Amino acid sequence: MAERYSSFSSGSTTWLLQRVTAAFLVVVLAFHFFLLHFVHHAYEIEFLGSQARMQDLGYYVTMILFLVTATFHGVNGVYNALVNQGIDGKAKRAAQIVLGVASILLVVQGVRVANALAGF
Amino acid sequence: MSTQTPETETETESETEQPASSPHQERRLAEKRERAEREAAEEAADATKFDGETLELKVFRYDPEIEGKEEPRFDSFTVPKEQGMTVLDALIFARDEYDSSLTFRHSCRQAVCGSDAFFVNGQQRLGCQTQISELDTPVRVEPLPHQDVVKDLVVEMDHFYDQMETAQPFFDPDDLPEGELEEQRQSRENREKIKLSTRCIWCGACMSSCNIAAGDNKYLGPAAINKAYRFYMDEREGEQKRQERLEIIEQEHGVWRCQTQFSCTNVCPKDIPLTEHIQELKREAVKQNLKFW
Amino acid sequence: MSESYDRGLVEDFGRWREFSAGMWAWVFHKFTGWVLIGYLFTHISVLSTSLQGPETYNQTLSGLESLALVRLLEVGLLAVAVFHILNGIRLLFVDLGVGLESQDKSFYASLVLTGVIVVASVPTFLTGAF
Amino acid sequence: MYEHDVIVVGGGGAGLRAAIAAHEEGADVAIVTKLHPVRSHTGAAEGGINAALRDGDSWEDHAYDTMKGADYLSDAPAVDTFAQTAPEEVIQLEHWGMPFSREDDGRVSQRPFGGLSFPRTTYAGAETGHHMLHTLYEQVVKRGIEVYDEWYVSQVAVTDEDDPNERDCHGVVAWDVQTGEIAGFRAREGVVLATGGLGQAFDHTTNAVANTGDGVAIAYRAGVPMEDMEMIQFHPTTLPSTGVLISEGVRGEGGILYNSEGERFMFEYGYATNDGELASRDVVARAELTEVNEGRGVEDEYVYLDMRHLGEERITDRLENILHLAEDFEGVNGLEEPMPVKPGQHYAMGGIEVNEHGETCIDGLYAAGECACVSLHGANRLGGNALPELIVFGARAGRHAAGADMPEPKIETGPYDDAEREELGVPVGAPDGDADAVEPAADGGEAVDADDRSPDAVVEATAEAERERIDTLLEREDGVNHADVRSDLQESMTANVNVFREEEGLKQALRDIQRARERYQDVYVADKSRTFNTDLQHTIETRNLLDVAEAITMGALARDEFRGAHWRKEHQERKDDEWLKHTMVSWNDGEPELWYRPAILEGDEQTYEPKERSY
Ligand SMILES: Cc1cc2nc3c(=O)[nH]c(=O)nc-3n(C[C@H](O)[C@H](O)[C@H](O)COP(=O)(O)OP(=O)(O)OC[C@H]3O[C@@H](n4cnc5c(N)ncnc54)[C@H](O)[C@@H]3O)c2cc1C
Ligand code: HEM
Ligand code: SF4
Ligand code: F3S
Ligand code: FES
Repeated sequence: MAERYSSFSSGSTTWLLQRVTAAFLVVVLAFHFFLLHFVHHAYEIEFLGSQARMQDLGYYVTMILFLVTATFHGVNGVYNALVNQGIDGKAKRAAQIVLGVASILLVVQGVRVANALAGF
Repeated sequence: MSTQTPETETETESETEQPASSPHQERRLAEKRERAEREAAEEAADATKFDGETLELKVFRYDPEIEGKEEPRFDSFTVPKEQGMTVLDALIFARDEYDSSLTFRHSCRQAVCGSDAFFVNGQQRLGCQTQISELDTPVRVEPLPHQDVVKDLVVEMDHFYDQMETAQPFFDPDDLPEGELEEQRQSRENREKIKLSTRCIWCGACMSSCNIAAGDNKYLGPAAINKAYRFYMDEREGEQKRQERLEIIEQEHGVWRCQTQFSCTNVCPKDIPLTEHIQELKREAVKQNLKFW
Repeated sequence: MSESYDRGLVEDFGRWREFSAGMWAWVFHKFTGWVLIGYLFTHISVLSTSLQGPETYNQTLSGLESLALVRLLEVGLLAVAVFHILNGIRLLFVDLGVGLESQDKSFYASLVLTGVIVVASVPTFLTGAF
Repeated sequence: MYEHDVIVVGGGGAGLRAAIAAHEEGADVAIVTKLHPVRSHTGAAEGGINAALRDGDSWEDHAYDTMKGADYLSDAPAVDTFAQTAPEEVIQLEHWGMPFSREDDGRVSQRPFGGLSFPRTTYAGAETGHHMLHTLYEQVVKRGIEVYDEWYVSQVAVTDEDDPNERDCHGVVAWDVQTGEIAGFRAREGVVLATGGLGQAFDHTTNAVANTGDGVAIAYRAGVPMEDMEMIQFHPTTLPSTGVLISEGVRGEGGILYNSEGERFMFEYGYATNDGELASRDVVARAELTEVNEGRGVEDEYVYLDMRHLGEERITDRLENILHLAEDFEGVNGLEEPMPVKPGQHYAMGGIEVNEHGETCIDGLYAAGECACVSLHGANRLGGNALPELIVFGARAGRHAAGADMPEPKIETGPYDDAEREELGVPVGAPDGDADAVEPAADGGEAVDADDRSPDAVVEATAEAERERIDTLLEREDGVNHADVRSDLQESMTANVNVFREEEGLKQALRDIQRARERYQDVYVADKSRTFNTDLQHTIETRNLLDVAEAITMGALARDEFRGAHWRKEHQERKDDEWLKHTMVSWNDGEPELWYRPAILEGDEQTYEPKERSY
């Protein structure tokens, strides 16, 4: 007999967030690429330029959001992929912890970089 | 399908009056002639068993009990090619003529019992619904992937049945009309909406084709989700059961596992738009959950 | 699923060859997603040089940019990102239940469009690289 | 040994309904079936379910149509019970969620069907049986009824009394196809056989490969008579190359039959000047074959069924499945071309003799569905009358088997002393009259040790005999392949016991069957595996087909008249004085005996006067 899944854990929130962040990322990622490769060429990037952009509050906020959403989206995506492969029990718990810690580190470090550039 | 006699002019005017001249008729006549010729030829040349066109059938063999078959292998059978021959016909021929131990499930021969889903030339198909003429030769027939093989083409279906039952595949209305002979009302639109989902014949082709179901044993799978859809969308369904069912399909190994690979939809012999139904339930789950906030 | 023995041919070969559009889309999307999240980690660590001051930052960046390999990798990154974006949009539509019948066509369209965009951007990306 | 109150053999419409009914009576029920329930052939039914549901219709009219269609060979108590109960059973299905086609006001749709005086055929697209089967199975799942699927039942465990009327049934013996385990199933209250059709006795049939008449043959060898076996329905519209059925719904919706001259022959040649294509099935099937025999058939084989004029919208709405069938199995686009059709074996009106509670003459043994003969369909079944039979009599059998109180039955069962008997003068039964010689083990009813008659011992002894029989079969190293015997049998049946029957042909068929029986004694099973041995299963099924085919032919030879589906070249009229009686065949431990039981035309509410049957 199949087990009846009793412990109710909804996946709808993360599923929805994955889509919402994706929709947001479409815009920001395109913008990001366009700005740093076509408007400014990557090989011309200098600290001063980066600093100038980052000091704009709107840009700063966008980049932080970009960082957070991309981290969530990417890490949640990886987690989903693992669950799709059927990981379970301990392995699943481990994946949650490792991915969780990694994303916190990533976001913290990212914010520090942004702050450094913006000079906060 | 292969022989379309270009006959457009005569057809338009004499469609109903003269069915005798339809392309089908001509095709059958041609077939019959061909068959007669082939039979005559067969008798003439006894030495080679089949004179007409033949095809090679490569069939997966395995039997845990029989020496020499414990190791999976492929056997080749030469089968005379006949018009309108299906993969199932070819298998039956091979079994009855060469090796009566060749084992596969089949029953209805008309795509309703769902017994004979095989992996034919790399795709999940019903043997009885697949014309040999549409396939490249040699035709390779294997048991459904991602399921334990019991013997030859027979796979273990219990897991599939379990998943179907997990979706609570039964009707549970809140209340029924008074009076013994009163039916519940259902609009035509609503019946139309659930129509395709009610066609499932439990063949398991979809489940076997899904990479996610292959990796995640707990994934309900497209057929079970479609079953849930069939009841969830039925306007006669009771509110209580509808909620319960939603909870079943939206738990971790429910609809969210679907990565919209569409292979289930591609292989379903009953043309059920499985991916669409799964997606609709995902949205439904999100909507319902947003409501609770 | 617990396989009681090795089903060799059935499980390994003959399968990827038969993958349908939707399955390939899934494979590619997965792959590009993993590359992107990998890149995000790398990217942040490269940018972290800014914490050591402007000079290190500038040096690292221009140092990297002067390598032809990095330039090529950037083109690859663009390809990966563009595909992930386009197919991501396709998936968003699928999630909304729009255009399910042409899901295979939209996958091919994403592939072609990715190709076109990448080829068109090669000059910009490789300026001064060689 | 497994043990339950009620054992239902078969998971088709009749079996599932019986199991639900028994469960509702509070019994511990198990279904034992050789196919998973959803694979049963009930799923192939297309057209619909008859029930008098609407104003302007009445159960009396339904009963009358049924009796007329049956050419007055039905038993009135069965017909009345049937027509009275069908409406509530159909509504019950709706309450269980069956997705019927609907009218604008949301009520279930009904359509006209052959031989009906009112459009009372309730349907769900052209897949009515599929939906009915799944709806019933869903209710079985809901109730948690135990299902032993892919268990092949090969014997009933019956006590060894001389008189079949005194035998008791204590269970069945079945064998797990997947593992080869042979086990007894003890039934504390009753065994219900619901094993479906026997179309595999013929080679052009709408029936599934699994429809091998197992239940009929098993009950027969245990001592229950087979009733009206010669009454085989040939469906007028099957696809020539496969036998796949094109539903009567096509004609119900207005489909038209043409011959090769483009003539609408049902009218032009006067086969049925009132109802035309919608005449009863036997009438249409004979008309088609007459056209073919007189040279107006297409390609000397078939005629055309045309539905193009109905328009794409109506076709896809109500007959969509037909488009798929014609396309997949005949390569014809029903929207653009007429479909080729010819008659094919479709349904067995006869079967295990039972009364209106589904009881056979053996205590504790019941039968329902196509394998049973309550004598509802008589000499010809009306389209859309089988599915309601499954639920009406399935439920009654299940209920009675579970011990429900039901009134005294009006239909009698079992052989009786002063019954009229007949000798055919052609050898039948076990070759040389020696039942023991017929293959390795006994034929039910014979196997039990006389000392210990406790139910458990009866079941265990029968299981042991079955184990021996199967061992013997598997030990043989060479011999005859059952497939050869089966195909010879099928060919002979189709050649000689088809729509048109002649005395010489029928005798030939009996000789062929004797020969087949002799060959069957040397049958062997090449596959020695205990795992999923379909070779073994088919071998045993072939034995069942032999018994069933023989009884069909015996009845056909005896009945020298033309009634319903049974046409005799030498006897072109219905002989009511002589033949308002059922043919019964008893196995008689290897020496089949033919006898008769009068048909009952007197019901509680109405008496049926045989009238000329014209459409
Ligand atoms: C193509 C087609 C179309 C039809 N259309 C209509 C229609 O439109 N309207 C209508 O009223 N009737 C129709 N009929 C007739 C009707 O469908 C059948 O008479 C009816 O479905 C038989 O149901 P059943 O439950 O008796 O048997 P089935 O559904 O055949 O079930 C038999 C069951 O018994 C089991 N079984 C058999 N032998 C054994 C064994 N030895 N051991 C264990 N289990 C066993 C099988 O596994 C199966 O589960 C149609 C029939 C056919 C063939
Ligand atoms: C730019 C717009 C983007 C869009 C439209 C987008 C869209 C999507 C969508 C819809 C999914 C879910 C697929 C599914 O569950 O079926 C997904 C998965 C994923 N995305 Fe994105 N994404 C975008 C950007 C990114 C970025 C910037 C990253 C990296 C940080 C990323 C990493 C991932 C990963 C790792 C997955 C999981 C892949 C897998 O299934 O293994 N994506 N993306
Ligand atoms: S959904 Fe389609 S493929 Fe899947 S089990 Fe049902 S019929 Fe088969
Ligand atoms: S193949 Fe699998 S991933 Fe979804 S669309 Fe079908 S269930
Ligand atoms: S044999 Fe029934 S679906 Fe193919």
